[in-house]
Amino acid sequence: MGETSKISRYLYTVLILFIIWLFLTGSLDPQEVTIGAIFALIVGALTDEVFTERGLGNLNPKRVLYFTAYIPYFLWAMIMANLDVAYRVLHPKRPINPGIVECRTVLTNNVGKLALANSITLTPGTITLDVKGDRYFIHWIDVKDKSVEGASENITKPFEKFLKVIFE
Amino acid sequence: MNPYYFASIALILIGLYAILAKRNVLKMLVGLSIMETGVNLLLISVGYVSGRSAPILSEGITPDRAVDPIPQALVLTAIVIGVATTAMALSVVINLYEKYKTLNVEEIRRLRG
Amino acid sequence: MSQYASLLIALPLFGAFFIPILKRISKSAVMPFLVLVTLIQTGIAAWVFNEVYITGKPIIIMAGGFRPPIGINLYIGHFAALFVLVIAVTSLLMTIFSFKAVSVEPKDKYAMLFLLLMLGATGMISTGDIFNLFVFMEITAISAYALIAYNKTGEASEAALKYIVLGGIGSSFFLVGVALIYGSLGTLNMAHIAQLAHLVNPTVAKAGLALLIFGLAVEAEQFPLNAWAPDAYQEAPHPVTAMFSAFVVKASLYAMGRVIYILSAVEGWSSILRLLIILGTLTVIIGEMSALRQNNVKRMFAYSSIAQVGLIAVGLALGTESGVSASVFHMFNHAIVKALMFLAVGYVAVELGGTEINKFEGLGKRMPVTAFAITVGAISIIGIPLFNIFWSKMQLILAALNAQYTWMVALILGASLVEATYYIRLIHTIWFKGEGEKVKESSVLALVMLLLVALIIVIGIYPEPFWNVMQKAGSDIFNVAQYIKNVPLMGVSP
Amino acid sequence: MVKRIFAIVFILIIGFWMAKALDQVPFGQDRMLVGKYYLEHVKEETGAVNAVTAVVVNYRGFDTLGEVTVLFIASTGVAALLWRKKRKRTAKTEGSVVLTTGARLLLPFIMLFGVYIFIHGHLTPGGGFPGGATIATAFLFLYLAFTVYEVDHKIFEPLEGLAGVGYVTVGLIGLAIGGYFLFDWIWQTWGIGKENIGRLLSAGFIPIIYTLIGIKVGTELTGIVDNMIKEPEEGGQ
Amino acid sequence: MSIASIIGQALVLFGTFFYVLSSLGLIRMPDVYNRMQTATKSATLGSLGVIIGVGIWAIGEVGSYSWIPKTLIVAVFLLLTNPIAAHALIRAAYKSGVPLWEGSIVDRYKEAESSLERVEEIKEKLEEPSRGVEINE
Amino acid sequence: MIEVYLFLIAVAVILSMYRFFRGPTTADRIVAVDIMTTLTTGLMVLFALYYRRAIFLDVALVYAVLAFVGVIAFARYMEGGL
Amino acid sequence: MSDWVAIFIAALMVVSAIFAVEWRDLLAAVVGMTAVSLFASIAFFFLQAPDVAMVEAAIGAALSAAVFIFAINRTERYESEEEGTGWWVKW
Repeated sequence: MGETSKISRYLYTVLILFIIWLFLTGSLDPQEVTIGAIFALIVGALTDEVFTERGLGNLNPKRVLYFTAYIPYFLWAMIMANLDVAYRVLHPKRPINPGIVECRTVLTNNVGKLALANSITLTPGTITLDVKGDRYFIHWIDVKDKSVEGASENITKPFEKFLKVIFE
Repeated sequence: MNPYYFASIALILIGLYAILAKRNVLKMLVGLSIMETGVNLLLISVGYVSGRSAPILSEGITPDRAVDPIPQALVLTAIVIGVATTAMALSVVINLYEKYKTLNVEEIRRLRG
Repeated sequence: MSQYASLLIALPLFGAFFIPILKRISKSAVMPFLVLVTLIQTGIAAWVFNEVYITGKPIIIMAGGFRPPIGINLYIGHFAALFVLVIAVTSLLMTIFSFKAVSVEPKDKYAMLFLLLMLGATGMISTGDIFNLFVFMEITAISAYALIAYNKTGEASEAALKYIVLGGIGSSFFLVGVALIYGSLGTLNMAHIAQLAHLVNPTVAKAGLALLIFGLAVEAEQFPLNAWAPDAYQEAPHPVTAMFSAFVVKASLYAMGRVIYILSAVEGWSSILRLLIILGTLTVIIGEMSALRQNNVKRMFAYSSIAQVGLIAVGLALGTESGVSASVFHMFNHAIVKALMFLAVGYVAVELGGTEINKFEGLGKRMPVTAFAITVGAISIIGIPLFNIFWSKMQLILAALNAQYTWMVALILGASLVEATYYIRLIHTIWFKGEGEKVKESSVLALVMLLLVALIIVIGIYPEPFWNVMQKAGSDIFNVAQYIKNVPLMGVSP
Repeated sequence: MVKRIFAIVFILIIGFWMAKALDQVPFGQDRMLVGKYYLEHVKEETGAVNAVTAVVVNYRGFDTLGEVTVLFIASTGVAALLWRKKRKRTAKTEGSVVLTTGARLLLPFIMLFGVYIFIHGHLTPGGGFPGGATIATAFLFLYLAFTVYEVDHKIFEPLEGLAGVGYVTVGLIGLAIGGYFLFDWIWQTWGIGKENIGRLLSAGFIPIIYTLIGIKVGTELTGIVDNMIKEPEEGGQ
Repeated sequence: MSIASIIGQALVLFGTFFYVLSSLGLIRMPDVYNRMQTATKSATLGSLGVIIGVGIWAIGEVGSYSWIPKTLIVAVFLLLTNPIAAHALIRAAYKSGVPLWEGSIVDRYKEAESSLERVEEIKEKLEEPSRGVEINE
Repeated sequence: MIEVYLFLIAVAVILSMYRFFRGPTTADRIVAVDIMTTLTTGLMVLFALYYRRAIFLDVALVYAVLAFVGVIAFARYMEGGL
Repeated sequence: MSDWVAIFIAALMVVSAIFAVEWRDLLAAVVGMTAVSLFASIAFFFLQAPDVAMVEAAIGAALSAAVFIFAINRTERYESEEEGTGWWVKW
């Protein structure tokens, strides 16, 4: 962490934007690529201040590797979550037991917190209500454990082991 | 009666009703907004030709397989004009509220004397 | 060369867009810049006027180089050339007045809105495309909303809100009318519509035309939709009031006339004319009756203005060429007189702090030039011979008699009588009541007022050359066949 | 209640009347007259694939100029009406860390989408207005996420004016080169891009004008948002 | 009917099924928090299915690979934004005072909030004198 | 086959409309609108394929972006963050 | 099929418009307006006007609603009308 050089951040932003542009246009026509590069440079100059804190450091191979591994894991969790939802919605008795619980996280990075919050929201029975420092307040549709440690064990731990490597 | 025509006339009339019968200024502006949507829908449905595609002549669409581009261009203009009117109206309403502390039209009339 | 007339549109736009940049350089340069832009605009307008009246041919501006039914054209014929000049001159005078009359911040925004109001009216008068008319109408209307509420008082906001709501209804109806006409003809160019008007389904055309008139009636202050006008006139900054009365209303009236006459080939067209006559008559009656009761002079003038506008609408709806010409003459005269009167009243309000009638007591001794200007304007509006409005009222009466609307003579005379009542009351208050110390009048404004007074009297004494011009302008609206011939239509036909 | 019944009766009359007229304009029929001409000649005359864009920018350029002006008036008018000596934002609740971080992450993407929309106006749906609106949305998002955020007026207002001046100037260059206001000099006089219709660098001045419109609309809408969101301070009347 | 079409259609069907499920959840759940729970997840997964499914289906149907990148962008964007929107909404609902369902068993957030408020009150009291000094300067 | 998907989406829209009309609090209505925007994005992508024109995908993209910011605006107003 | 779609969209649009006009909570009214805009956008999409659908989405769904919300934020949220809402919204 800490201060990364401005050039590194700028290059990282431009790179990401350029990739997004390629996806948007979906073609490799030299005209599109040229214009895309130009606009990526301009937009990058306008937004690199807010976009990233670490710059090219994000492209560390280990992080990329973990990120690639994280995607299928996450998708799997999501599908499980939806089956869980299907069960609760379609069950005639509506087996819910909701409440708001508190969790702790070891993540300190803001992007990491965002990723964790999004992951929590999309996975079984939980939705992030608020984040304050390292305290996550989570609306849980089926409260299994009211204590902070127990809830953390259930909700945040599974993701943290990936996110810690990716974002810390 | 075609459903789109029906919807656009209905939207125009609902908006008009809100403007004429409601007393709250913001509600009147919501009505105005709805009315504009109705008018835009009417224009677009006037320009539609059954079974034809959007007037963007790529991907093998020839001129005789495209709908009329003019109403679309007109509506593009009309929508932007509508939002400009709305923004103006709302800033006027904000000023009005600062002066009279109410949004009810009749109250305002009464307060003015 | 004639394409350079498009500077009439480009210049105010350029000026308005340039002001934010100018403001960064020097804030005090904004108002002089406004004068400069309106001055150049007046020059261009004078050149256009000269060009049109010497060659006798209208200038057709083709935007983007596409010929009319394909591209939008601006049609600066005899009428448009005349009124563009009126607009530019009035704006120039009102810019000078703005130095004194506008003190509320932010002035740079005021300058932009002022220029765009002028642009909108110019565009409305010169456009040859029915949707483009809508766009320019909205430019006028939205800048008018902002200018009315510009003083940020409660009453001003309320007046603006009224106008916005009515204007919103009006513009929606106008668009529905455009949709109907487009739906049955497939074109938006006015000349092209006129050319194809005999093909259109009469039900659709009548409904469309009625909706178009309804939409324009908001701006043109016709009866059911003119509730905003008195409030707005009273609360707007003084130069803006004068601009409203002088040309914004006139532009909408012209648009109304144009829209009506291009569809004159439609079956059952005269029923629409009758509708407009009824509306106009009601406008006159309501306007005059309300003016009688007012204690605020600016509001009184506003109602008087509404009444005159009603007369103009009646003249337009007579359906004869002389009626239209008389209307145009009345428009022109009324523009001059009302510009003068609102200028004078606004000046009084700036110096003495209000426009209630008791502020006018002893005005003849306190501000003699201004009082003289108001008096001349009032006498002129009543229709006393040797002043300009006499001739236009005369022509209106003649036209009405020609068109076999005898009762309209009674309407016009009755209106004049009512006007005489309240204007003479005002004149009496000014000259024979009250005392007060003398106020130093600004020499520039006095000069402007005297200029307008001189114009009124010149027209009153030598109406002939002006009447010739007006007849050309009137036939420009009335004679649709000529209009179609003048526009170089491309051969797109069903 | 009387007012309400009166309103309903009035509305029903208007509705009946409109419906009667619309009955004569059957839905879904081919009634194109000028539209057909546009569709048939759009490629050779303007180089744009998207006929709507060509109509908006080339054939009916005056409308678009007017439309830009209307938005400019709205932005100016809102600024004039809500002008006070001292104004600031008075938000009570700070956005949560999720929202602020999300705003940081999404901002460049949203802006890039806006750019993509307006630069491809002649090929795909979109153009200056949605593109500009998307860019304005990016700033709106910042305003929503951060309670102290404020755009830099010293840059934004002149930029807005500059884009407008640019648009008029492009039109005036057309007047000087081709003899008509808003003449498409790049396409019709210089003939740039004639060989690659359907690719990015074609369609004459449409991309240029749409870029200008996009910047202008973006800054104007942002200005409206900025003026609406800030409240006057106590005693700042 | 190529394989890509079949896979794509299956994905679309899967997605639309979750769409229905999400709206069912929207109706059946007792309070706004639980509704959001069920609706957001299923809608996000559903649109992921539908959108990527369309991208794959297009390979078979239209024969063009250029759909894939664009659909991917839309899908990723939805995947990124939907949870943020849901989070913002649920926070807004809580802060604007929408009550929890009476069957809810625990509300840690309220406890935390109230303790936080107390801390802030104390802080304000401590800060007040110093603030007065600032104004005097 | 497209009819089946269309029917399913229509059912989903009707169900969320029910919540939209009925919803006891405004928060419910906003949630319903949020879900409907997601459904609409899916619908637009689906019909882009039905019309066999990739250009319609752009509409869905812009729609997703803007509806998201609209929902955020509602949310931020409700929690008093404007 | 397209007939059914048209009827469906038209009905939803009209119903949302009625509700938007009749709700006393102005925030809900704005939500209703957004919904009208949303369905109008879908209607434009089906009427083969992608440009218009895009602009309607941009203006109607986000900016118009946002501007209305700012106005509500600076004025007041609830309409104080003495007459109750119509029977057709009071379930």
